[in-house]
Amino acid sequence: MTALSHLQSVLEQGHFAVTAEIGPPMSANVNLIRQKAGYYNGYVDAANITDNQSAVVCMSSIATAAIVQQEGVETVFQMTCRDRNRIALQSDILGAAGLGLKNLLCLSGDHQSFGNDPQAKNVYDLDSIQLIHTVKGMRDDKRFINGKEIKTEPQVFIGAAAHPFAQPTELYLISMGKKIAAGAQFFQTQAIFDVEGFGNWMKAVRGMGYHKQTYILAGIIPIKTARSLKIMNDTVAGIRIPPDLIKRMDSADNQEEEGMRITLEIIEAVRKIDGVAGIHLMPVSSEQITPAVVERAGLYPRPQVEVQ
Amino acid sequence: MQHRILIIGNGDDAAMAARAVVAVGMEALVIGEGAFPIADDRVTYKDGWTLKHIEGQIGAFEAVFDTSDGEQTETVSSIIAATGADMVPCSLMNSAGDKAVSFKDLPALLNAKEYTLPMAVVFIQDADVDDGQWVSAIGINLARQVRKMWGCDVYYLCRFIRGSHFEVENAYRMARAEGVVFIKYSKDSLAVMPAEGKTTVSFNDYTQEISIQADMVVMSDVLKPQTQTSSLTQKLGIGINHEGFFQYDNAYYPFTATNRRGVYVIGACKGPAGLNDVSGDAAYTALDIKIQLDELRPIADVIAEINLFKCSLCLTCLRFCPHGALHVSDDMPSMVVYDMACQGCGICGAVCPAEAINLADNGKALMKESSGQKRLKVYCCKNSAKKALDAINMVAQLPQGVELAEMPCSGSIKPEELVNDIYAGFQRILILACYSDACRHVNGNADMRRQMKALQDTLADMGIARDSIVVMDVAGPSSDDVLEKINSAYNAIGLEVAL
Amino acid sequence: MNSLGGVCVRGVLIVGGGISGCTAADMLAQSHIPVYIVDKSKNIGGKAINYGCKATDTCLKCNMCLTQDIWQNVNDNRYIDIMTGADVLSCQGDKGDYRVMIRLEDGLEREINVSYIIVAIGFQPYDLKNKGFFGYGLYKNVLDGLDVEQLLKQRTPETLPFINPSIKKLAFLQCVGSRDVQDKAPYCSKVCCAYALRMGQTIHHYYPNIEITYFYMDIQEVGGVFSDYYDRLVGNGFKFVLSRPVMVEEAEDGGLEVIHEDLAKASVVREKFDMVILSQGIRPADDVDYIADVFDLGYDANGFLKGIGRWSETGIYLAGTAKGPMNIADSMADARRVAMEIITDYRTAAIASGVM
Amino acid sequence: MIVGQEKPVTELLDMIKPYKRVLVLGCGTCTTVSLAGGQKEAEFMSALIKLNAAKTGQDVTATTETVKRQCEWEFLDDIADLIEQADAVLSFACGVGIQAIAERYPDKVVLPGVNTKFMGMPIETGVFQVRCAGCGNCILDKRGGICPIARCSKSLLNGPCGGAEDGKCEVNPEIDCAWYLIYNRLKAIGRLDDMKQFFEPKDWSYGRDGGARKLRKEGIAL
Repeated sequence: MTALSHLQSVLEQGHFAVTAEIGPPMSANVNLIRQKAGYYNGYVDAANITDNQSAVVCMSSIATAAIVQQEGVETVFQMTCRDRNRIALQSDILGAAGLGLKNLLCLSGDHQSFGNDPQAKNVYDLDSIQLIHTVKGMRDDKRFINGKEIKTEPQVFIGAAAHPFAQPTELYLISMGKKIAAGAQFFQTQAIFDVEGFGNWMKAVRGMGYHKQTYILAGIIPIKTARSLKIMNDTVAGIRIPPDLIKRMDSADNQEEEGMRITLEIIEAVRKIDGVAGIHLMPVSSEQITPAVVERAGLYPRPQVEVQ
Repeated sequence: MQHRILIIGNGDDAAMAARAVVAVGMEALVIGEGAFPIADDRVTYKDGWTLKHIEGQIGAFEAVFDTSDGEQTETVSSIIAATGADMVPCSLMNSAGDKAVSFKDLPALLNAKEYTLPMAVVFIQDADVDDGQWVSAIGINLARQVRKMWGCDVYYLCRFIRGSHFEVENAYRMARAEGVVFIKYSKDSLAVMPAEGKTTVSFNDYTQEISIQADMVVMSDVLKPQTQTSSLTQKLGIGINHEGFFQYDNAYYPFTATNRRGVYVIGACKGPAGLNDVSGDAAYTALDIKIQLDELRPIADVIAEINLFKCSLCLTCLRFCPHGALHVSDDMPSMVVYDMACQGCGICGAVCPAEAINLADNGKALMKESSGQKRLKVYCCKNSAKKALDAINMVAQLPQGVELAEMPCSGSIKPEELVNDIYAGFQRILILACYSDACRHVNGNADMRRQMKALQDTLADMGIARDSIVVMDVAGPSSDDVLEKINSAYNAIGLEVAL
Repeated sequence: MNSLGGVCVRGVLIVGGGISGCTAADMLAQSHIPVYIVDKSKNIGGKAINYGCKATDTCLKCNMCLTQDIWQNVNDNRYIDIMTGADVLSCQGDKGDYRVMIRLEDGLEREINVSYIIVAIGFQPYDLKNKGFFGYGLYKNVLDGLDVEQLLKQRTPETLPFINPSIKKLAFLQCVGSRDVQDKAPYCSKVCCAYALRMGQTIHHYYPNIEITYFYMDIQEVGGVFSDYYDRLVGNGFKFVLSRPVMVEEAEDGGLEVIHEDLAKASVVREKFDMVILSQGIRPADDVDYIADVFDLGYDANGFLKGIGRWSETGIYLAGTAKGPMNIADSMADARRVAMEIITDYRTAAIASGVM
Repeated sequence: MIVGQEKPVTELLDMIKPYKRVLVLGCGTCTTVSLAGGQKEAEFMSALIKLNAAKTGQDVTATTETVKRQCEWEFLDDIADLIEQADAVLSFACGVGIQAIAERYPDKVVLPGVNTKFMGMPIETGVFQVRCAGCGNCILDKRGGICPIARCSKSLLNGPCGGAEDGKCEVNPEIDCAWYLIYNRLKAIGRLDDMKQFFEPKDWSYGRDGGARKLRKEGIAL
C-alpha cells in the first residue's frame, strides 16, 4: 500500500485542516497556475482544482492539478459527472493516480445551462454517489464498475460535497449518508455565512454520527465587497446570507477590511463547532488573499505531518 | 315523476331550501354534518354524507357520496348548495380583552340570570369589513334588547347603517328613540384595548377623538366562505367569486342559478345574506327547478354536435366547457353532449384539436359583402354586439366593404377562420366581444383573447400587422358605442392606406 | 287563446310594461301562457329601457344587458299582446275569471278575460321640485340621475362629450327624498348608492380629470365588500363627505356652491362645484291610488302597494318596484318568481281539470 | 402520450418554399391530444400557407387531411392519392409518423411540422410535462412512482444535487425538483428507506444508447 495523502494525514492526526480552491485558467497559460500555486505554498494542506466550474470550459482539472503539485502544493482534484460517462471517468481516475494526484472530490456538476455552452449535451451516466462508489470500488476492491479486476489500483482519498442549507434537511442528510456509505471520507460544504444555521445542521449531522465517520470541512468564501455578497445571495443556489451581514458590509467604511473581519469571525465560529474538521476556502478567483486569511485566522504555519 | 332534489348543507339555509322544495311538491335529499332541524317524510337527511362528484345533467344527476358505509350513488333531479357561511370573530376581538363578546355570543349572556349588569355597553360594527344590512339588523336589535333588559348606556359604533331593508331602517329609528346612541367612526380610527377592568374604545367620529370606557364590548362577526366552498365548486363544476363565495362575479348569474344548469346556490354561501334574502332565494329556486323539470327543454336552439369518428378523447372540450355539458361516453369512444346542459356557446368547437365539434349556425353571416370590396370583417357576439346592432337596425348604416358574422360567443371564433378572412382580402378583422367578467359563458371572451394574442404573434412573425385583428369590448345596450367602434376600425384602415 | 281549454284558457294581465312586467311576461310566454300587457305610456320598457350600460374598461354589473334580452323576447312574441297608451278602467270577477276593461290608445274600449293579474306599475322618481333649495330645474348643471343616464345612453365619447368639458368638479348628493321623515319617506331607496357609485366610476373612466365628491349619510350595500370598493374609489381620487347638504346655490362666476356642514370644523361651509347630481329617491307610482282602487289592493307603511289576502287565492300579484324600492336585478328576480308561481298554479289547475 | 409542439410558422414557411403543392397532414392520436398537430393545427397551417403565398405572390396550394395514426402504414395507405398529388407532405405527427411516411412513400419529400418533445401528460389545460424517458428498464418501484430519469434535469439516480432550492430545480424554478417530490412521496407512503438504498449505475442498454432498437411481443410476433 502506498502512502496516504498529506491532507488525509493532517485530518487523521487530528489537525484542523485548511484547503482552498484554485480555478484553472480558461487558456493554456501554465504560468498563471504556477503563480496561484505559489500563493498557497505552505498556507494550505491541499488545493482544490475545480472541474469546469459553472460549466465553463477551463483547463482540465487533472492537468492543472498535476502542474500545481509540481509547485509543491498537494491537490484535491474535482471530478463532475456532467461531461464524462463511466468509461472516461474511470480512465481519468487511473490517469490522475498515475500523475500522483491523491485526493478526489466527486461532484454531480453544475448543469450546462448555467455555463457558456448551454447547447452542450450532458452525460450524467453516473451520479455523484455512484462515482464515489466507483472510486472506492476501484481502490478497495480493485474492480472497475463492470467487475473486471484492476492490477494496480488508484490510491485516492475520496471527498464529496455537502449542502448544509439545502431543504429539506432530512433529504440531504439521507444523501450525505449515502455518500458516506458509498465511500466518501471527507466533505467540503457549500459556503457558510449563516453560522447559526450551519451550527444547527452540524447538530443534525452529529445526531446521525456522520462527524465520526468522515471529516467535514466547512466551506468559506472570503468576503470582499457588499456588492459581491448581494450578487451571491441573489444568484447562487444553496447560499444563504443573513441580511444583517449585508447591512454590516454596506455600512462599513473600509469594505475590504470589514469583509476580512467577518470572514475571520466566521472561521473562528465554525472552528468551535463540534465535528468540524477543517475549513475549505473558496476565494473565487482572488487566490492571492488566501495567505492573509489563513495567517490572520491563526492557522499559520500549517502542521508538518509525517505521511504514512 | 317524483323529483328529488339534493340539498348540500344542514343549517338554516338548507332547511329553508328543503321547506321550499317540499312546498312545491318535490322531495329533498339533504346531506350535512350533525343534526338537521326538519322532520318530514318528504325530506331524507343523511348525516355525515359528503359529496364526491356529480355526473349527468338536470333531471338526472348521478351524485356520488362518501359515507360511513362506503360509496353511495343517488340519482337526483337537481342540486342546491346551501352550505351557509362561517361566522368568525372580527380581528379586533384578539386585542379587546375578556370584556369583549361577539354578536353571536351575546344572546346567551342576555339569557343568563346571574350576570353583573354592565354600566356601559359598546356595540361595534364594520371593524374588519363594512358589514351588510344583515349585520345591521342583528346588531341593532341586540342593542335594543340590551338597552331594554339591562337599562345601561348603549353606544352603537358603525361606519354605515345599512338600512336598505325597511325593517332595519325602522329598527334603527326605534333604537334611537329608545336611547341607543349611534356614532359613526371614520375608517381606520378605531382601537379597542382592555384597561383596568374596563375596555377603552377610542375612535374619531369625524369631529374629534373620542374614548369610551365600556364594561362590555359587542363586536360584529365577519361572514367568511366555508372551508369546503372551494372544493365543492370544483365537484359541482360551478364558479367561485373573488371573495371566495359561490358563484361568478358575472351579471348573467345574478340570482341562484349557476353556470351549470340544474345546480343552484342559495343563501350565505354565495355571499353575506340575511334570512329574508335566503327565504326569497329558496322559494325562487324551488319554483325555478320545478318549472324547468316539469317541461324539460334544451336551453339553446342549436347545441354542439360531436363527430365521434373524429373525436380523439383529448378532453380539451371537457376542460373548456363552461356549463358542464360534455362527458366521456360510456358506450362509445367519444365525448358526448348533454343536450339539456349545452348552452350552444361553441367554445368547445373552437378549442377542439380534431375539429370534431360543430355548431350548426356558428359564424352565421349577418351581412355578406356584395360589392366585392372586402375591407372589414366584424365578428359579433350574439350577447352584446349583435343585440346592439339589432336595437338600432345598424346594418343599414354601415359603410361598404363591411361583412358581419354572428357568433354565439366570441369564444367560438377559430383562428384559422380569421386567417382565411385575411386571405379572402379583408384588411382588418374586428371582434366585438363582451366586457371581461361579463361573458354569458363565463370565460369565453377571455379564451378568445388568449387565442387572438397567439394568432397576432404568429401573424406578426409573417410580417402581417398585429392590428389586422382588433378585439374590442362592447355591451348590448350601447348601440351608439358599437357603431362608433365599427366605424373607427373601418376608418383606421383608410388612414393606413393613405400613409 | 290557449288550447288547454276549460280552466286555464284565460291568460294573464300585466299592468305595467316596465322591466318587472316584461320579465314576467317573458317567463309566462315561454311556458305558452297568453299574456296581455297594458302600459299607459307610448312604449313598453318603463324606466329601465332608458338606462345605459355603465361599463368602464370592465363590466360594472349594472345588469342592463339582462334587460335587453327581455325587451327583445317580449316584442313580436305570439303569446304576448301589448297594449300601449292604454288605461285600465275596471276589474271584476274572481281568480280564474277576471274581466278587465281597458281603454285603448285610440279611445276604444276592450274587455279582456284573464285568470291572473300582475300589477307591476313601478315607481316614480322623487319630485325634485319639493327640494327647490337644491336648484333642480333652476340651474342647468344641477341634474338628476335620469338626466345623466340620458347623456350616457347617447354617449359616443370619442366624438361627443356626454359631459361638458368645462366641468372639473362634480358632486353627488345622496338620499334626496329618501330616509327623510319630514318628507314622508322614512325608507331607504336602496338603489341610489350602487347607482351613483357606478355612475361615478363611468364618468371617471371617460373623464379621469373630473373630481368627484359624494355627500352621504350611509353608503348602502353595492355588491361585494364595500371596503374593497371604497379603497379603490378613494385611490382613484373619489371623495366621500359624511354630510347632508342643506342647499345648492349659484356662485357669482356661474358655478355652483354646495352648502353643507363640515363635521370636523363644526361649521357650515360652502364648497364650489361645476355640476351637482341629485340621487333622487324612489316613490310610489303616481297612479298608485287609482290602481289600488281598481284592483282592490292595500298599502304598506310607506305608501307602496300591498296585496290583500293571499296571492294564490286572489290571483292578483304584485311585482317589482310597485312593492317598494328594488334594483333591476331584484325586480327581475321578483317578477320571475311571480311568473313562476302563476305557472305552477296554472299547471296544478290544468292537471286537476284533466287537461294536462 | 407523445407530446409535440408546432414548429415556428416562419421556419415551416421557409421549409416548404421549394414546393408548390403541399399536403398538410395532421395526426389523430398523440399530437392531436397534445394540441400540436391535429386537424385544427393542420387547417390553421394550411390557411397560413395560402395567406403567405398570396402575400408573396407565389403559386402554392395547400390541402389538409388528418389520419388516425401516421405511424402505421395501413392509415397512410388510405391517403395514397393525396400524397401522390403533393410535392411535399408537411407532417404534423411526431418523429415516428414523419418517418413512417418517408418509408411508405420513398419518393416523396416529408417535412416535420412538429418538434417531438417528450412522453408526458397534461398537468393543466394546455400545459404538458414530461413523465417518461423511455429508458426501457423501469425503476419507479423504488422512486416513489416518480421518475428521476425523466424529471431530474441531471437524471440523477441516488438523490438530489445541491442546486435545488425550495423544492424547485436549479435549471428551471418552475419545475419541481424530482428528488424533492420523490422524498415527499416516499415519506408519505412510509417508504423513506427506499431512498436510503444505494442505487447502482443504471444499465441503459434496455432503451437508450444502443439498446432496444427492436422489440418482439412473444406469442404475437411471427
